[in-house]
Amino acid sequence: MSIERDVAAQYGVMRYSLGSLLVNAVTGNRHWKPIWREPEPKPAYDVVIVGGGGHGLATAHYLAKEHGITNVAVVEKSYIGSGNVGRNTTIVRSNYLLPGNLPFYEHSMKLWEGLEQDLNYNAMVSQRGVLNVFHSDPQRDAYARRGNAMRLHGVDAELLDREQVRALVPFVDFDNARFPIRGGLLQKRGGTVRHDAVAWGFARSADSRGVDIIQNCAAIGFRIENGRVLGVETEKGFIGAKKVALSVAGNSTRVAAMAGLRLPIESHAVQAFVTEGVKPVIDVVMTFGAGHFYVSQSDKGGLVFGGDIEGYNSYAQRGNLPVIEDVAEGGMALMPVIGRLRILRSWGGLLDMTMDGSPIIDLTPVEGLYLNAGWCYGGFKATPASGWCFAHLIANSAPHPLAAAYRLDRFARGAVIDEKGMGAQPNLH
Amino acid sequence: MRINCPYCGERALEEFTYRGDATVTRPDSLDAASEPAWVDYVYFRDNPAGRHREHWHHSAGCHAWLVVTRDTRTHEIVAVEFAGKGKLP
Amino acid sequence: MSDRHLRPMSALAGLAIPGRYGKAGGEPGVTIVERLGLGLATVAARKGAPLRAAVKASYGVNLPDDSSVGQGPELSFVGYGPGQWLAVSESLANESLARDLAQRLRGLASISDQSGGRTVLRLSGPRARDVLAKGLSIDLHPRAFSPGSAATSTIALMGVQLWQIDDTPSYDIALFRSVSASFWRWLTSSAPEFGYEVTTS
Amino acid sequence: MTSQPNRLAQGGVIDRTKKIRFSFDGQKFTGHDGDTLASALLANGVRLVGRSFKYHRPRGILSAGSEEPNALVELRSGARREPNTRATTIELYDGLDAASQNRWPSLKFDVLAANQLFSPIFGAGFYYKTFMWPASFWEKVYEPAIRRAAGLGRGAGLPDPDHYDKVNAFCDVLVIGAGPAGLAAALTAARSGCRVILAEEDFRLGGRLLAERYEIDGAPALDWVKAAEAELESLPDCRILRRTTVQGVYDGGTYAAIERVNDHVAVPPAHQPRQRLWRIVAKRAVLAAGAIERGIVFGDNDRPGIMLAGAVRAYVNRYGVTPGKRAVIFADNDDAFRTAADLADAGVAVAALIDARKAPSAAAQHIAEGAGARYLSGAAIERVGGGRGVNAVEIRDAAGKAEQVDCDLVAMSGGWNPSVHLTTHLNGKPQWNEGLSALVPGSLPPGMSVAGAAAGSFGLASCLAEGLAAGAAAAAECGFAASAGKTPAASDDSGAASPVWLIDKSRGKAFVDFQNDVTVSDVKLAAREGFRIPEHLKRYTTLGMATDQGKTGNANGAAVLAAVTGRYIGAVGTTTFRPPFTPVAISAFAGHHRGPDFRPARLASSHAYAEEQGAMFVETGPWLRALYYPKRGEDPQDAVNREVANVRERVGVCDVSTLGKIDVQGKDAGRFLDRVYANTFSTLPVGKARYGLMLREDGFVLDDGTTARLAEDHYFMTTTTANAVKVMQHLEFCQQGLWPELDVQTVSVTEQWAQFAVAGPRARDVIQAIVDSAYDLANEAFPYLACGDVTVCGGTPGRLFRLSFSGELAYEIAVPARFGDSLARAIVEAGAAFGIAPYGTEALGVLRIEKGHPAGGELNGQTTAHDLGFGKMLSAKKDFIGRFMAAREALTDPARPRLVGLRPLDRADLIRAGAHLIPKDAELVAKNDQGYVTSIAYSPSLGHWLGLGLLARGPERHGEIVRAFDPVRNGDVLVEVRPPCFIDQDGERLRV
Ligand SMILES: Cc1cc2nc3c(=O)[nH]c(=O)nc-3n(C[C@H](O)[C@H](O)[C@H](O)COP(=O)(O)OP(=O)(O)OC[C@H]3O[C@@H](n4cnc5c(N)ncnc54)[C@H](O)[C@@H]3O)c2cc1C
Ligand SMILES: NC(=O)c1ccc[n+]([C@@H]2O[C@H](COP(=O)([O-])OP(=O)(O)OC[C@H]3O[C@@H](n4cnc5c(N)ncnc54)[C@H](O)[C@@H]3O)[C@@H](O)[C@H]2O)c1
Ligand SMILES: Cc1cc2nc3c(=O)[nH]c(=O)nc-3n(C[C@H](O)[C@H](O)[C@H](O)COP(=O)(O)O)c2cc1C
Ligand SMILES: [Zn+2]
Repeated sequence: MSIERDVAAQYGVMRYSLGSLLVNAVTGNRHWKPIWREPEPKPAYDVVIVGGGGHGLATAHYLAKEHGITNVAVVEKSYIGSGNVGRNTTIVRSNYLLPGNLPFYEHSMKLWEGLEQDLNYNAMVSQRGVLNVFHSDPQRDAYARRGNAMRLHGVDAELLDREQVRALVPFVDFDNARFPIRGGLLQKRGGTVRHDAVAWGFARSADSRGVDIIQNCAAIGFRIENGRVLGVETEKGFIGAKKVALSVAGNSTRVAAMAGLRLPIESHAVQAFVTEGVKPVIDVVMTFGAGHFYVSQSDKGGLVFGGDIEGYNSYAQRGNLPVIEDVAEGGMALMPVIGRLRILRSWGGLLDMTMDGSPIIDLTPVEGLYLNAGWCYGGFKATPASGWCFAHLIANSAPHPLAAAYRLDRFARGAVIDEKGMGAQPNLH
Repeated sequence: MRINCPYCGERALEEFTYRGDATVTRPDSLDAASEPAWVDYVYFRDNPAGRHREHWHHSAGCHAWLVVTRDTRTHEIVAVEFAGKGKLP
Repeated sequence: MSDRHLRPMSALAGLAIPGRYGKAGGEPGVTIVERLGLGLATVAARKGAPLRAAVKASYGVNLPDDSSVGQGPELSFVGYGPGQWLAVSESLANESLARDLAQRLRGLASISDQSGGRTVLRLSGPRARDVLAKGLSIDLHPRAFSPGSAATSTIALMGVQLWQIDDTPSYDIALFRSVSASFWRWLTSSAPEFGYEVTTS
Repeated sequence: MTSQPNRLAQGGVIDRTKKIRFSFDGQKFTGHDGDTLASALLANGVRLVGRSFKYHRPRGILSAGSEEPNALVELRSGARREPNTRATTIELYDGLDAASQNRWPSLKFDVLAANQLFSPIFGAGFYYKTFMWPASFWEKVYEPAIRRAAGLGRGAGLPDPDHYDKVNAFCDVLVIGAGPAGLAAALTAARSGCRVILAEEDFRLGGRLLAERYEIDGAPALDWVKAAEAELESLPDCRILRRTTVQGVYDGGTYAAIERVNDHVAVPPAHQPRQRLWRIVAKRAVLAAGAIERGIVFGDNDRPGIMLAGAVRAYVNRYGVTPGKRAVIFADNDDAFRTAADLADAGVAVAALIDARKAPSAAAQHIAEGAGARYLSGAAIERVGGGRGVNAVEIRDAAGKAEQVDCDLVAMSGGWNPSVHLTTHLNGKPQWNEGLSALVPGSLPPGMSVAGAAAGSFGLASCLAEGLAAGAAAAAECGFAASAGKTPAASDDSGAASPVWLIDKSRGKAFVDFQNDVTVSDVKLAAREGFRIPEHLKRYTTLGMATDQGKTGNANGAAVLAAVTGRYIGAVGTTTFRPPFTPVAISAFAGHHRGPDFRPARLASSHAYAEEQGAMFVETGPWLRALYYPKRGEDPQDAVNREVANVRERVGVCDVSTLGKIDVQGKDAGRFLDRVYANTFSTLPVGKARYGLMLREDGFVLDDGTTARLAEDHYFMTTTTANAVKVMQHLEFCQQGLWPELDVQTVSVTEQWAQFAVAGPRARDVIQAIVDSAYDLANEAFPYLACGDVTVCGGTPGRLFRLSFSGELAYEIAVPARFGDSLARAIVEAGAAFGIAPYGTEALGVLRIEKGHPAGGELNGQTTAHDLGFGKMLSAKKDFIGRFMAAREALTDPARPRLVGLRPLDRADLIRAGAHLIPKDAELVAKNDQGYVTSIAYSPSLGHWLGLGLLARGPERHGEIVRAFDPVRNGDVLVEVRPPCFIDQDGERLRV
């Protein structure tokens, strides 16, 4: 704590509190300081993290806070938060099925629960509950299997019948549906987190601990000598590093290729949508079980929703019309009360789809080069745990137990973590 | 996106089903030494940003499997041909 | 053995009821009739077999290489894929078409009877194009699609094979039997704007 | 109050003979045909229309188009209520009923206006810095309060009652926008004979020409518009879409447009949609979307009565409405000062022309004289008087002298921004143009060109010229002979602005983004805190994130950011425009596909019969299948028990037509099947069927089913209902992609055959009564797994298979689907003597579980052949899909969960699918989780529940007692591990 203050003082970070808010208000808000510096890269660091998204910034935060490694740079090709952390539908949950995933995502959930205090930044972690509705007996049993797995891992899960679902979301179509709702799986601790604030909060905290956050500085190559990484070539010149950590989400294969690595990953686009702001409509996060539609309402009042991924390799960060129609159809089938609400914006992100739908946190064949990738469309909820485990891996060159299943060699061995049972077909996960 | 099927002509995206990288070739499963080749074939991809040769199925049309050459940054399609030996029967 | 003979049943039984619907007054924008009793069969060419010649010889039809209709006296071949056609016939009704094809094209093509598996509707009238445009994403403008043109596509998420008959315009649409009722719901929610008539011939 | 006090006696394109009654906040007004709600409100002297998002500031009408940030209302009521609807785009219709939003208790007196006092606290991003203590308070206290305060209007809360259409349209040239440039482009393109679609957002063609007093060829510009409209109407392949906004640009020349077919009436007429989604495929597109005016950033610039100059001209010239009695013009470009002339000619007093530019403008000066108004250059408005509407402004002139001028209307203009939105949807980046001080189109979507104000050409003559040229060029690129022809005569003064972005000496809140209440101090604060990149500024302050997407605010925002960070505006960059161009109702994208029409329903040919029998149906994938056939008063479980017992003791019939059916033909058909199945089929004799297992290439199980050999070169394959489509696609890939050299043809015949399972000890009796007597069905002649063509009921061609899913003596009989209904009835009739009863999928499930056949619950994509006890089926002799990867240790590890049968130790107990399997005395924690229950059934035959499950080392543990733990349903029962098959292990019954 006291060390924290010193560092804070040294880097001039301000603690946020109602007090500081009022004091600044009366002094015309003239004394707020930048929440991160804009440093030029030093010649070398102990660790260079490539990618200033949620995971990269969280990794920097935990490296500094949990492992005392502060001689760290995060190089980001655009502005921090420009990637998926800033364009996702913000759902956090730990309602996973397989043992390889459950403990990891539950740890993430726990870190979310303490995040504001940890960061002294309000990321608006909102545990409003995540409800997945089902429409048939087999689907119910599959959710029961999942719910039971969660409970065995000490994760909260409730299986609701039709009437319990109705009580929770009375505006949903129960009477005129092609696929009537038969019940749902509810994780009350699940919810949403303000996406941008996650990037900013971790960045502010990392910066305050001495981490250099360098924007508009894409990694364009690696210096590797006899199997060991020596540093990163960037748009701002060479930056030496004892260790280099990749956390570039949708661009993992491109960046890894610079180090001569080939990955079990395809890049896919997925869209999201937001409607005009309206007074509260829906209080939980909800997922349709008979189509591609999931929705929550942002604190600003917009319904934020998404659907299926585009389905073809893409780096374009945008989508096409069929998915938009498919999503709207799903929305109208589930809750026709939203029909006259208007979509004000749609956008796309760039997903790292792996061959089994689960992520990779591992060492690479290149000594000193670490990989964090393959988060598919579910890595926002993973942000804190991913940073936590990746920091551990970087600090100790050994996997964190919670991420022990996320090794690269699992594909060759066949020890895949395939929640959906879709096989080696990334666009189906 | 619209794909110009060599049989049906130009059709809307929703008529097609995507499979993925068309440059990988299936090894011989009877050859015990082919393990690395198999792992590569089933799991590993170049995933280029740029020209990509990929399999699409015209599932709502003629049911032909196609090899489409497409730029993954712009979605511009530069070539479409039949899969396999690319011939009509 | 049971003495009762099996009676065929249309998948639109109880749905396609003759009458005038939707916008009242004037010409109906589109007229809808189900074509019953057609012989339908898929014809898939065997590798390297001289199918073309045989079809010409036995049916007097030039097999189309593209998705168009090869018209003959007793039947027509509607191209729906490379080396694949849907044979359609009035005279060789129902199963008899597949049987006939199997005999005359033995070893040259693989034949599958589809006479029970499709509902075939004929849509004709001045607004037929406008009705179809609500579900079919294929350009039916005379410059792009004319009598004898054919296409395999979807209408409102349902697979269809469609070919143009004449300039009225009239189109025959073959859909999978099991979705007939859903298709009818789409059709009867898309056509009323123009006024439509359901007839039996 | 007198009706329409601010309506001019003549002028404008409205029909004064048609009076239209409407109400706003319960008060009754009248307007005219051709009005928007905004013009009608102004005509009636209504200036205060809404309250702002955060500070609840009084807001009026800023613009006259879809860029409106302020005048948002709740339109209509009940199930048709539409929140946040722009008064400036609502066409007036009789009985229109609108209400203001985000105010309480009333629009005039709004309690939350007090928020303004706390604005220093409610500055940009304040919520990131607080509400953190105590942690538990966020969901319970802070968030609900924030959510209630946020969001402007209220949704309907009821299902949308209207109908929506989708239409596919194709053309050579799509012209977006019907102002001078668009009309000109459409003319040259359409004249060439190519197919043209002209889409116009407004309900009238003409664009700015409707709002201005321009002349073309010496006559009023609207004459030219009328002529152009008439000519376009007369051209056969030109389609004009009014009230149609092109919302998005997508790949392959695809454009999404929304036509508001019936938003200008109270309720859509019978048989008519409310809106239409046009999916337009165009070879070429001409973007002629015009330009959007921006305001000036000064204190209290959001007061009702302060409007965009172009909008003021629109209200005067197009609607014959005077938005005020005494006006002041505040602008930095000559174009805007023309407003003074228009106002003066309309009888509005013009107090002053305040030119923000240092250098005096002769043109402006001249206009001022004509309007009898003072002209001050290098001057600025520094203070605005009036609370709910401007009543005076304080002006500081070049010399620094301040004076107060009374006025109730301020027409402001900071210049124009070309409407570049649609040029950016495919990742195109607009470029800063110093001359115009605005962003102009950069790289364009393939096939798109830009003309007129959208391209940054503000002179009318150049708009016309560019339009004509663009239309001709587009047509030519589509292969049509087209010429631009000569450009009609028109003025060409392009009043480009030399902008004065920010009046920072001014007092009061200076708004950059009106709707989201983003002020200059918010931008300053954000910059101070490090949010200096426009994308960061946007996200931190929400600048440009409201329903207008910053159409009027973004440019000023970037300029202020540049100013406060001391950078050149061209260098600070910009944010990204995304579809849609204006907000689009979700219903419009869904169209027909909602409620029961969300997805098509596939019905088996015996559906009608099953309905008559009172069957309950269940959704299985795309199909609706009979679940069970309850007798009157019979509860579901009893019905299923009865159906199962009837199969075991007598005979039952079940429609199994939903199974995927595939004809596999050709001389290499056998070899082909050997490669797609894990086991061998080339050796299968004609007239026989065999169970087959398919793997994915990664070694896991894909699907299973029986395949019969009907002839040397003809196999008939069946797949599971769930995987029918997937398997067909897989076969086609293998055949076309992997082994094109094989002579094999695959055709789906799922729809062709109605197929019924007839199962039970008396099955042969029933089948014999159905199949024509020519066929010998004696056990020896037609043994288990035999198959062949038959005729039924006196000549109908059919196929007979002796297959058994139930484990009883059983057949599957198939006829062409159009006989399915009839055959179902015939079977039941013929079976009556033997006690036949139809059974549904529920009983089907029970029967197969009693027999231990894996199905959906076990074939879940996560299991291997070895898990399901099919390890021995994997042929070692041949190559087949999945062979290599299936052999990997991780897939054959005996410790994997493998298929077992389960029955409750206490036979009265209920087992549930989804329960996890845990050693009897082990602690109930994850590390002891050894598998789970995949399927369950109540077995009437055995008189207790039983199940199938996947259990670690299962086959080695028969006889062991484990726990089926089901906490989510409070289930926890002891079960005995057994072999999967519970009935007739040796399979004698199915062979009799
Ligand atoms: C539309 C959408 C909806 C989603 N919804 C959810 C959800 O509801 N719940 C959930 O849990 N997950 C969701 N996700 C997934 C989640 O957003 C991602 O898995 C997660 O954000 C990825 O981790 P990240 O934040 O580090 O990625 P990013 O934020 O993308 O960070 C990667 C960064 O690396 C940078 N970079 C790339 N290449 C280079 C280079 N060469 N040099 C330097 N920097 C580089 C990028 O610019 C980017 O800033 C969604 C994703 C999308 C697109
Ligand atoms: N002198 C100046 O400073 C100045 C500045 C701007 C414009 N102008 C004048 O305005 C006119 C510009 O002519 P123009 O034709 O280029 O533009 P315009 O503004 O006259 O017409 C554009 C039309 O496009 C429509 N539109 C915009 N976006 C659309 C969309 N997404 N879908 C469908 N329709 C859409 C608008 O409703 C409008 O009718 C000229 O008369 C010009 O002199 C002058
Ligand atoms: C949870 C969430 C809520 C959003 N809400 C809004 C919104 O209310 N208004 C808006 O204009 N954009 C909203 N956006 C979208 C962003 O403006 C932006 O499109 C997105 O971050 C992607 O960035 P890009 O469009 O600049 O590529 C939201 C995005 C997210 C992830
Ligand atoms: Zn095709």
